[in-house]
Amino acid sequence: MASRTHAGAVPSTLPRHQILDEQGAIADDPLLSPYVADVTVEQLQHLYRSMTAARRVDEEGTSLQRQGQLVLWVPLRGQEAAQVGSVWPTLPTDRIFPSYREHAVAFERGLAPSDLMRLFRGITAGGWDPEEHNLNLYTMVLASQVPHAVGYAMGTALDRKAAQDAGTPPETDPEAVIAYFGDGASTEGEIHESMVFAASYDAPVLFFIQNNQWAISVPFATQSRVPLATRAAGYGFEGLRVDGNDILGVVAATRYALEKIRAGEGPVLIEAETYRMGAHTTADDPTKYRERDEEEQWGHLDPVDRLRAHLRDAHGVEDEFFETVARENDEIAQRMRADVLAMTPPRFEDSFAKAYAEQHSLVDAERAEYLDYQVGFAPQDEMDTHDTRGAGA
Amino acid sequence: MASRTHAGAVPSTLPRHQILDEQGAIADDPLLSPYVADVTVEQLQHLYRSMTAARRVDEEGTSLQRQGQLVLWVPLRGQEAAQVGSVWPTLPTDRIFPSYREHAVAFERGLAPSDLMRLFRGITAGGWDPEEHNLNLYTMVLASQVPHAVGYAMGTALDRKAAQDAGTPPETDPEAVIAYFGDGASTEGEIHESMVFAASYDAPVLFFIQNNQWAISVPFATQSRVPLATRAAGYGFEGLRVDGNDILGVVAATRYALEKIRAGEGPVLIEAETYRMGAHTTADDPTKYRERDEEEQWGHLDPVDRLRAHLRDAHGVEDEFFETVARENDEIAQRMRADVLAMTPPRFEDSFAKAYAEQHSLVDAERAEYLDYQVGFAPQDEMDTHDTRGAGA
Amino acid sequence: MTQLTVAKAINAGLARAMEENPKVMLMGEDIGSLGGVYRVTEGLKSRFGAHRVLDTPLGEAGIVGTAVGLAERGYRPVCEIQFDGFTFPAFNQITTQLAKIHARSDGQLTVPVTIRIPYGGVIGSVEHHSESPEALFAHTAGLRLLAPSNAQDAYWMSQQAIACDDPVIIFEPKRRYWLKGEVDEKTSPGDPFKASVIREGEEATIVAWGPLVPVALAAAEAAREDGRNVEVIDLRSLSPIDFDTVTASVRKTGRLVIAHEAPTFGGLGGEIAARVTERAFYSLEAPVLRVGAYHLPYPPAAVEENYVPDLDRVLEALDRSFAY
Amino acid sequence: MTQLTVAKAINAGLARAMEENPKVMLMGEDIGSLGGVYRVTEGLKSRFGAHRVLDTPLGEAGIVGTAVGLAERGYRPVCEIQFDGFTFPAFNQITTQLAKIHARSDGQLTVPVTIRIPYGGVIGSVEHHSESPEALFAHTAGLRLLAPSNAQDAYWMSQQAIACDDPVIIFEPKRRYWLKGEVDEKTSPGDPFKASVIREGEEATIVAWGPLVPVALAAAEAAREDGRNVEVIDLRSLSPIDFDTVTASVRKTGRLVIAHEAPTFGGLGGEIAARVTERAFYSLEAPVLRVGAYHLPYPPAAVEENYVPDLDRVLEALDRSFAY
Ligand SMILES: Cc1ncc(C[n+]2csc(CCOP(=O)(O)OP(=O)(O)O)c2C)c(N)n1
Ligand SMILES: Cc1ncc(C[n+]2csc(CCOP(=O)(O)OP(=O)(O)O)c2C)c(N)n1
Ligand SMILES: [Mg+2]
Ligand SMILES: [Mg+2]
Repeated sequence: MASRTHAGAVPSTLPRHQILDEQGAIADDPLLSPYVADVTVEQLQHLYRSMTAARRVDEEGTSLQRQGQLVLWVPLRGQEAAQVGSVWPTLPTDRIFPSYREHAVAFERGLAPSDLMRLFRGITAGGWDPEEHNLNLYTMVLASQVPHAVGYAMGTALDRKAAQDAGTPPETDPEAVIAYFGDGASTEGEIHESMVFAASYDAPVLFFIQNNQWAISVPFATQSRVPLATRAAGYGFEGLRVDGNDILGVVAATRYALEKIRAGEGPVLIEAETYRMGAHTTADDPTKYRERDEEEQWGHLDPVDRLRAHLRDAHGVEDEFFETVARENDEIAQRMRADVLAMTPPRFEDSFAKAYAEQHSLVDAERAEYLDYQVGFAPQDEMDTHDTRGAGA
Repeated sequence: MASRTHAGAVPSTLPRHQILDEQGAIADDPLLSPYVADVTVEQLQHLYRSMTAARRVDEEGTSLQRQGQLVLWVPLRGQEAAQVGSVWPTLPTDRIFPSYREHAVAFERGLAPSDLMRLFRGITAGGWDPEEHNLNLYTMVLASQVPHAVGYAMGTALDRKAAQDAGTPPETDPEAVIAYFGDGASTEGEIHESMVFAASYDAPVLFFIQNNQWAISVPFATQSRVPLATRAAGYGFEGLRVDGNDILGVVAATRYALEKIRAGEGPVLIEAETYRMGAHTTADDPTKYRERDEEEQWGHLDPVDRLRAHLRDAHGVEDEFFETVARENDEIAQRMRADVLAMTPPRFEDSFAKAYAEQHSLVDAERAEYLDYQVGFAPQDEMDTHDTRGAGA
Repeated sequence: MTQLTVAKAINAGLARAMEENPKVMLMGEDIGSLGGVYRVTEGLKSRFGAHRVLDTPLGEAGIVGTAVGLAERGYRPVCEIQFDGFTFPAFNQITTQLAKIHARSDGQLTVPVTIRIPYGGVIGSVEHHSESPEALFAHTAGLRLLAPSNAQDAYWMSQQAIACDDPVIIFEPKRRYWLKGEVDEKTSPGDPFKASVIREGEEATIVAWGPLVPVALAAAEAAREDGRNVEVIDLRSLSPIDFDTVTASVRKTGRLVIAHEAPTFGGLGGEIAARVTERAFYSLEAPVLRVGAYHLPYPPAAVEENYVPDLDRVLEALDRSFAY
Repeated sequence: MTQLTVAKAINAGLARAMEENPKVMLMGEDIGSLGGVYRVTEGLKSRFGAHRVLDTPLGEAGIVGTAVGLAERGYRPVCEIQFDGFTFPAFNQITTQLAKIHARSDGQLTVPVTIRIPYGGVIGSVEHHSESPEALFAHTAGLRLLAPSNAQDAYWMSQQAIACDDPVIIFEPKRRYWLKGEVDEKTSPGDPFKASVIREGEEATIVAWGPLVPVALAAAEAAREDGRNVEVIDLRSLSPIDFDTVTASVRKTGRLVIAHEAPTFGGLGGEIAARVTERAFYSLEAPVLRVGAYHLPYPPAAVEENYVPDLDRVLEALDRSFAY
């Protein structure tokens, strides 16, 4: 029923921005090129490092999961430019609200790869202190983090107003907030309410959509007839459509958006067109729903290959650099693996302290019951003989 | 905080359609005028009748509520052109999903005014058989009826496909569906999901928004920076912005939209810009939140006055016609009043038969308990002495 | 001491919280210029400014969802849901986000959001304006639920909810908004999560909350005329529930009737009955009896008084209890 | 008679319903080409076509909301919610619309929508993938709730839910999807809203449903080794609940333990305990005991087995019951 051709479709007139073309050559983009004119080769090398480190850690995540060391892993391969390019231009004071695949975003914010793995090892639903890197936790219920980002952004604006009212000199770089979500999540009603609220309150928030063409097995065409960036105009703010595998295009679009946002012009939406090269998660099998052909086609648009070509061709960066980076990345992955293997599960009784911030009579009572009950089971082994897990699953 | 000027706003470029101008003269609209070229003076008179009858019944509703004969009334004054103009072009086979203020829509579909009043008399949450006039029930949870409309429309398309597959000759006028909602409801997430689904499945549905400028006390500017018709482009379908107090403009826009929809081109959105001249409901006091000035300004744009002027000036319709209509409307209102006063409350015990379509053990048990319990209370009067209602409220 | 209606007491409580803490802010539909459809927030926008009293766009998920973000930023948002029946568009944000963020973050994030829900029936209104959905929130860990029944609690619980670092939902008994009562603005009445024995008795206990507390008191009065001495407990907090107070009472009286406006089936009465029976099994002279609404959607106004428990149904349950 | 897993039995049940009635259609995220993340709908899209097996856009409110409209048009949509924890975006449509339309229309509209929710924990997954929200739906009149625990029920209940003119939510025990069992495709097993005594006993009764039924049976087995003869009831229907069967059993055994995966507080166990205590007060040798999860958000996979009731906790409750 959800046909890909729609007789009544009104096509989008939004341009698609690109700065680094498929071969890694610079393509001029009148609006956005100025925003990356100052990017140095060292910075490009940094971006390359970040993208490839994320890719390497991602591979290690899949392998750890296969070995039973993680309960699940969510591959990001293919989306490195979209992620690194959008977070690199942020300031430490900006708050980031990821979805659940933004590993490269997290690492670029300074999170240690192993911190991220706690969640996927099944020992916490969080894993890091959101304040430390101004990086919120992953959120599994699609779209739910987006109104939080808008509210947080409203709060920064309120703080700014309070400071102004108090006569404090204005910050030079007002805070911005980024909300990440995917093409599938864009359909959730909470995304819409988020956009309405953001527009209404001029919230300093960037809606950053990674359109990786798939929501598990469902192709983008099921979610929308037109690029998602087109939606922004319906709320009266700007939407940009950018080649998401083009690191410079993403950096430029993000800088352009953040500039507007910091200037108090309210929300902006960026849709980065990219591709999920791997499985949705380690529990997924893409051969069930998509063609090898399509994967190969997108393989030619790989964001890492493209940046490598650009570094080589335009800046004469030599093999040695790439080899060194590969070695460093292996080390990062090995360290992460070692850290993961060393992680110990939490004690269940600690859960009782986490549900509420303040004392709670029922939780206290149940904690006491649990501890009492546990006393009946020492040693641990005895418990396991009664365990029914796996009987059915 | 929700300021009405937004530094970063991207204005809408959508034109505003109008055919009957503020003085009741014909203004040419290149796109839409052809759609009302064939409207006869008799038809205009019919439209006038419908609009004024609805207005008259509306007044009676307020008065009945004041006299304690209704639990609530929801005035429609000001929105007669938007309502009558959008439903008049429909076919009996089209299914209508109203919100809760669409009284003129309901009457034009053939519903007796008193049928509508059952709900407001507090004796049912429905009041009529949705199949009889292909008119769904009022829905109090804002926006909730809109996905139903989309699903129903998907169903008509599925039926059409099944008929085709079975070799049945195609209908000449494929069914269309209209979903009514307001400017306030447009913010609800379910509206967004409805639009995504409709676009994805090419559902033959018209989203008809009456933007009456207010959601209770909240002005339209809080919901959106731009006209709501602008949203349609973000889903890849057409959105039209029309003067909602211009009966011909609304008829033309609706005909245009229904033509596309019947042709299988999927959803269309119409935003009719109108004004709620009265209170939100009989429980509301608009003086708390809006200026007399604004009400007066919109008073000059009154849809009934405008059509009356047009009928007089362009078609030489004389006073006698208007006087006759006024008399007839009084009769309609009187009949409605009499019918309302004659309505008897339901028996509570009948509620037990309505919760489920099929036999239900708990409902059966509770019904029996209730009847048993009631046996202890004859006569009725004795019960009332223990009644605490009104103690607080 | 001041005489205030429940609505005015909430208003005063909110105002005081806003005065004392600049991070407290109000959000909701029509709460600003209009002062809310029940006028509970009347005057607060002009007093504290449009940046602290937000007339939001019309989306409940947006209201609660942005409140979560504001709370993470250090604010203490108080969201009004206009009517009980319109809480459900925000159900995902409340259940999967607001309730779980503290646990998800291993305690690193707190989200002190207060949600005010005018709730309950017998107000002669239309569909979705008379619901009692408290059980749908009590089951979810991470939330706290308060149900003031009088002006004093309304005044203080509003402030205590805001001051609490956990999310708190306040079920405001809308049919009692105009009930007047004494408010002691000086002395905080202590723990809001404790039940209160508001009438002592020896022969049976009635537990009620919110709008049914006056009904429970009236039933105890009526029972006294029949020579029965009935204790009444205003439960006050629906999550956590103060089982100690209820159990102690039942150990004394041996009989318990629980009355709530929500349908009996799956309502909080079951939880209370089960737990009290477990804790006071040998003290019970009769099974715990519940008086709630029927397993039907809230009916039209014309017949709502047959649906919601009233004095007679509570008395009838007492009689049944005494018959054991 | 065929041996099928629970997942395959549902698949076969859906297929048969689709064969027998062209108005039956499936809707959900990833249910088409992928066959659902649990492969429950595998092969149905290629067999019945994309117009009858809809890979929908990613919005749960949209899925249930359009299903309501399709039902009003005469279809019988079966919606899959991908995981228990993602039901909540559709909560408004389920609670205020789907459940109430029949009553709202004074019986003129029927909305035979089936919602399939793979539910429950102990699958070693991440947050929101292991919830047991049945109590959040049971409280709402207008809905029916089924919880198959085995392949035979999975096969038949799918079809019975679809055939029912009321909305039905099926809680599918996802950790038992690969549990094999006999399916009799010939004879319909009768009323799906009746509980089933799956093991007879005289000294105590255990009531369980869905994923905990095998645990309850194992507990009865273990108790037998201690010389205790325990009856086990598979509740099967969570709304309505077959109190007659449970009460009759308790009248016989005098002791009842209820086990469910959902948190105890506010869970369905309270409803059952309260009602059975009311109906079998003089038969009870001990208070009805409940074994559920704690009042905490579902914890990380590493410790989930301490959270969800297991054999030991059921046995411990039996012991406590016998100790009275
Ligand atoms: C509310 C909700 N519904 C369903 C799911 C199950 N689910 C997890 S990921 C996913 C697809 C998401 O697609 P998209 O938003 O494009 O992000 P991507 O996975 O492609 O990064 C689905 C359906 C969920 N997590 N939350
Ligand atoms: C989900 C939901 N939230 C809140 C309300 C309370 N409410 C009833 S009408 C209304 C304003 C609606 O405004 P709009 O959609 O513009 O329609 P109008 O009343 O102007 O016709 C509100 C907030 C509701 N009925 N449903
Ligand atoms: Mg995607
Ligand atoms: Mg309006």
